[in-house]
Amino acid sequence: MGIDLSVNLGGLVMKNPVTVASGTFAAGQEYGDFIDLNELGALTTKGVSLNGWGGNDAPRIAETPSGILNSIGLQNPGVASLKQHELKALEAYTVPVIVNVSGHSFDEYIKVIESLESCNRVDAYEVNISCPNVDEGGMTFGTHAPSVEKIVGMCRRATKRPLIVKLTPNVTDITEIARAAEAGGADAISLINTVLGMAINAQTRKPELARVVGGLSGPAIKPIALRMVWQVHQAVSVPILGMGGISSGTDAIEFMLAGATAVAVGIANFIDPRSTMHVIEGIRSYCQLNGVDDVTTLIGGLQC
Amino acid sequence: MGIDLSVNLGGLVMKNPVTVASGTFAAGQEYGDFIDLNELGALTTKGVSLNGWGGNDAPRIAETPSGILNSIGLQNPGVASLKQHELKALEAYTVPVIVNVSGHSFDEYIKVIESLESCNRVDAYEVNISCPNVDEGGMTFGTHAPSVEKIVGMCRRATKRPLIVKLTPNVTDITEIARAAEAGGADAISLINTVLGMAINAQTRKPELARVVGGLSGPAIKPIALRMVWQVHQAVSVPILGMGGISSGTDAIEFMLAGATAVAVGIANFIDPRSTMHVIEGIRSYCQLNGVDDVTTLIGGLQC
Amino acid sequence: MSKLVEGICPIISNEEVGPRLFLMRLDAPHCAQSIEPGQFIHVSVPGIEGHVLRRPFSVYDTDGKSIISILYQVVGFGTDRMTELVPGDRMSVIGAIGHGWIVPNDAHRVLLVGGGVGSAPLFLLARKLKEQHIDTDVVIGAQTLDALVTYEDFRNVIEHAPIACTDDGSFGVSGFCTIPVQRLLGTTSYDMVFCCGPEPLMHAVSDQCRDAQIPCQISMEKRMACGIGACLSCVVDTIHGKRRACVDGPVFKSEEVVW
Amino acid sequence: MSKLVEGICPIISNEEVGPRLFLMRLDAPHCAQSIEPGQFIHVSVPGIEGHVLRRPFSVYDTDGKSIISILYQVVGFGTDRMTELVPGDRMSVIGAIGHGWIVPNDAHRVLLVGGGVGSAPLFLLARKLKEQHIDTDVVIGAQTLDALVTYEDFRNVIEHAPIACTDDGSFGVSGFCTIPVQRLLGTTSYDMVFCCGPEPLMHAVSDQCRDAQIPCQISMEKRMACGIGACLSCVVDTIHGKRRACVDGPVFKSEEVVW
Ligand SMILES: Cc1cc2nc3c(=O)[nH]c(=O)nc-3n(C[C@H](O)[C@H](O)[C@H](O)COP(=O)(O)OP(=O)(O)OC[C@H]3O[C@@H](n4cnc5c(N)ncnc54)[C@H](O)[C@@H]3O)c2cc1C
Ligand SMILES: Cc1cc2nc3c(=O)[nH]c(=O)nc-3n(C[C@H](O)[C@H](O)[C@H](O)COP(=O)(O)OP(=O)(O)OC[C@H]3O[C@@H](n4cnc5c(N)ncnc54)[C@H](O)[C@@H]3O)c2cc1C
Ligand SMILES: Cc1cc2nc3c(=O)[nH]c(=O)nc-3n(C[C@H](O)[C@H](O)[C@H](O)COP(=O)(O)O)c2cc1C
Ligand SMILES: Cc1cc2nc3c(=O)[nH]c(=O)nc-3n(C[C@H](O)[C@H](O)[C@H](O)COP(=O)(O)O)c2cc1C
Ligand code: FES
Ligand code: FES
Repeated sequence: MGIDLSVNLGGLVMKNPVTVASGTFAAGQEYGDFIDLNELGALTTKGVSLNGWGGNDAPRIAETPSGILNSIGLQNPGVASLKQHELKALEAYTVPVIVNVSGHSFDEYIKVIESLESCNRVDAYEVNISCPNVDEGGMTFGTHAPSVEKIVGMCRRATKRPLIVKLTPNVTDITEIARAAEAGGADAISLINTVLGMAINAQTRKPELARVVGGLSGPAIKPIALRMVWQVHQAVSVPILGMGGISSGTDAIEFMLAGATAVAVGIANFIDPRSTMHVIEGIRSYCQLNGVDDVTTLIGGLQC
Repeated sequence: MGIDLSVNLGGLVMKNPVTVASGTFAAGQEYGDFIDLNELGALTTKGVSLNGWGGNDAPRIAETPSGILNSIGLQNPGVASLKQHELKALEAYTVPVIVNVSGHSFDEYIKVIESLESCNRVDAYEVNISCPNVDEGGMTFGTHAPSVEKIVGMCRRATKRPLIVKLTPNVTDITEIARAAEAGGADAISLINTVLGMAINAQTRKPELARVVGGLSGPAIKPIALRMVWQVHQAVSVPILGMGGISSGTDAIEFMLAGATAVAVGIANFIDPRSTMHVIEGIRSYCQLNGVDDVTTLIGGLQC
Repeated sequence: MSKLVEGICPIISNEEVGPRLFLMRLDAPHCAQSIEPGQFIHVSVPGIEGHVLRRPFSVYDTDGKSIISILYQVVGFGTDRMTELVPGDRMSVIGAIGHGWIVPNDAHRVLLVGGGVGSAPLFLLARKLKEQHIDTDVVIGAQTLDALVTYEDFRNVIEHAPIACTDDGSFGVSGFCTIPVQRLLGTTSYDMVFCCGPEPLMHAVSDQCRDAQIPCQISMEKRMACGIGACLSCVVDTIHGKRRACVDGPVFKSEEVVW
Repeated sequence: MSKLVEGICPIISNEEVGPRLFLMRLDAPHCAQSIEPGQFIHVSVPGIEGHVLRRPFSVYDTDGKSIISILYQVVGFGTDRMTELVPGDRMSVIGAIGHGWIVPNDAHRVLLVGGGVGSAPLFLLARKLKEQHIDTDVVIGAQTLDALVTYEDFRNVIEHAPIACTDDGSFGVSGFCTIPVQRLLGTTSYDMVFCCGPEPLMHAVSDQCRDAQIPCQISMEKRMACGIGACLSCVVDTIHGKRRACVDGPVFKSEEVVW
């Protein structure tokens, strides 16, 4: 039986539902020793800002029960460098590329997108609105629905390419934010980014991260991510890119049943650099065993 | 060296900083085979409402990575039954008792407290404002600062006993809610309640919980809890009762360094019914090894 | 129910006895000496630190002094890990927990129905019935012959040979336990039926017993957190409202259960 | 750095060699054949499923064909679990990773300084220096004599006896490695100092070398997630900006590090 694993994520056609979570996969080159990047449904690059950021001091990671905290701080060399090096290197591949976009101001997001519009190696944007927003006094863009609608609307006008908006889970009502993103013109919604957390070393009486707080990800947050995907699936009509603790085909199926059209593998890449391939194989064998010949029939198929 | 482990939680004097998380310990009797209840700093009872609730259908729990989801749904026999049976049974003990109070309306909370005012076996109230609020259209009381201030103010007027307000972590800004509770007259703030999550069985395509969503607790959420305790410690001046994944003395010390005056042991009781005693012993030996002769000197002692 | 005790118990043996079926013997005097048929233990499996809950298992057998055994099926992470444990490894065991089977004082003849590993909590009961000289029929079912691992044990303890059912017909009756049960209920007058197995089986046997007007007890398997009555995770809907499977059960009168 | 490979490697032996110090030998041909002194492997410790990260360890020794060994100290959950592994158990190993020590072409005499298990990545280097006939002094330190487990190995490989330091004075110099290092830097003209150990030691030796105007290389231990250059967890501040310890290091020129 030929199983159709392809999905359409808001205009981005993926031959299977699996991409990587931004920031866990750089721009792919490091994983080239372990997998064929062309086997991915799409490749999502590390967040890029206009002129680059240095990121936070080390230590930048801490291990927590079934998860990790990170405070990389969106270190990146800026969009010009991304185009010149990473996106250039990706010309040797056919995998669709999603570029994750960051900014500290409304304007910065737009400038990054504008700079990427000329580049053919960009197939879609994933706009990360979890950054602190200088325009609105440091509050994260993504926690305030009117800001979300505004920034998404501005990005929308800057590009015709598929526009994925990535939400932070650190909000009271994720559906309100998702609706704002949809209203602003998002083609798809990506969730979840990391959950704000903290770890302390009782012996040294210091935080484990130099930055004190950081973002929690990994299996620990999977229940939170699944819940938000399910809530958002009921609240909006655009497709969802689900992530948070996915490391197996079964995890991916759970996200699809909750309402995700595609999924991203994050810190599982650190544990096993071939994780993405295991997830794709796991989805395929689930479909085989369960007589699913079109993976899209699983989307939102939760029975409750 | 005599180590002073006693703390004062907003007027409630505890001989050590350790109580139990409401709902994980019933009213203590079940643990009497394993520990001496009088060794606890305080005993917190399962949430009680005015006339009792039946709770949700089974399955009510699901195991998740380093955590569990529960959807007990605040099953309880009502305040009259609590007074007649559980609080009566606790007369055989000297341990201070914190009664956890639930309600679906402003009025219900007050009626529960009023009913308990005559009972001498109540030493403090912990008001759980994570219930859906019928007065405000089903939205959880605890996610809306004005409602929080209002309900806390009403409880405040109903009692002179120490009033602990327990916050839900499912909010954008925990400090805003904590400040509202303080403004309403809370003597202490308790956090965190469970994080809203979900688990799915890919084989059956059904949610693992009959109620679909449930509350995540255990080690998985410890980083989130620590972060919120630390944020709230900086935002308010009332003491904090910290909880979320505590199972060892080291965990407890981390919460105290982040700003907690006392701590509660939750699902760790399920894993080891003697957990509370291990936590108390662990705190004591940390103090011994580190030359701490008064445990209160650790509160908020994080160096960052 | 006697006082609950937690003990750190050395494993005496841990053997594969059928497809994904293992028999583990533990040195657990605190349970062995007080156990009643139908009670269970709540164990903390070592080396599954990312899986935070204990696992409940019926006590299969005991020497009444220090050894208890459990018959377990590998169904998930914890039971899979249990198969790797070797003699000398230790597990924390809380028990024995719960209300077990209640044998009526005036019982003369009873029927035991066990589906799959559901026969585990019935074996100690069979022993007790033997001691009390109560005439006992046993129906046990499994998917295949090699999964029918309790057959010999029951045959050695009860007078009549157990009636076996296999889903694939590889031994005994071909099909579910309900087939011989229906026949037996029609031909024999039982004072009580004791049933444990998958919930659909227990439901079906309960209905058969109700129709035959024979009282029936069933043992409920509910997901458990504390296992000692404190958390209200394991509730069973009964005509008296919600009851905790761990301490109000696991055995319930079938006519009291609301399915 | 050659192509990275992940292999599932059987453990050959795993022995306690000192207080909380173990030597583990692994069958890892993919590393054994390409390893360069100072490189490390990134291992996934089996049975720590609630702890999600791999653990990095320097390669201590190799037969150049199939066997590599690591010398590890028990400091936390993962290393504690590693001590329980027995021959035949398997670990996933990624490696060999990173830029190791660079021996200048014209070097005649060099100094190796290893504090604690920091001497681990220096042993393969000592072997290489021996092959290249480069005169090598070694200073190694440990808290106590019984923790000075690499002493014999170094003595068997290098010409001069290693200079040992113990914090408690139970053997060799009493105190930190910096004491003999200071003396040696004053009396011998080295072409390079190679140092690995706790960060304060590396900082101190870097300063000593700077003052003595001798180039120094250090191996940075940073917490690592991916271990292959993708996540930017392991950054070291250098005069060229932030560099990744895993693939841009772990060995850095000490004068480039911003402490
Ligand atoms: C009172 C009682 C007695 C039992 N006696 C036996 C026995 O004698 N032999 C035997 O093989 N099994 C028995 N079970 C079922 C046994 O507890 C589960 O098979 C076991 O917990 C599965 O653990 P796991 O880690 O392999 O599975 P996982 O699927 O990883 O477990 C995840 C969670 O679900 C729970 N769970 C999974 N399956 C069941 C189930 N069927 N019933 C209750 N909880 C479950 C687990 O305890 C755990 O909390 C009994 C259950 C109960 C409640
Ligand atoms: C390049 C490199 C080479 C190393 N070589 C050796 C060696 O040869 N022998 C040896 O004994 N140790 C070595 N270490 C340190 C070793 O990685 C840690 O001791 C080990 O990871 C601790 O794991 P744990 O689970 O026992 O500790 P935990 O404290 O439970 O670990 C928690 C987390 O912190 C990380 N971590 C803890 N300590 C360190 C540390 N000192 N450096 C980096 N990460 C740490 C762990 O990897 C894990 O991610 C090396 C580290 C690096 C970066
Ligand atoms: C080290 C690290 C770096 C990350 N960097 C980014 C980033 O640059 N942009 C972004 O949108 N998300 C970033 N994230 C968040 C992930 O893309 C993802 O949303 C999150 O890790 C949850 O998925 P996981 O649990 O599978 O890791 C980062 C996460 C980690 C762990
Ligand atoms: C089974 C269960 C029942 C609970 N019932 C209540 C309750 O009645 N009232 C309340 O305020 N919190 C209740 N909680 C939340 C806990 O008190 C605590 O806030 C949470 O579990 C986090 O702590 P932990 O991670 O240590 O379990 C319950 C939690 C669990 C797991
Ligand atoms: S498992 Fe906790 S009450 Fe039954
Ligand atoms: S550990 Fe990921 S970049 Fe070094």
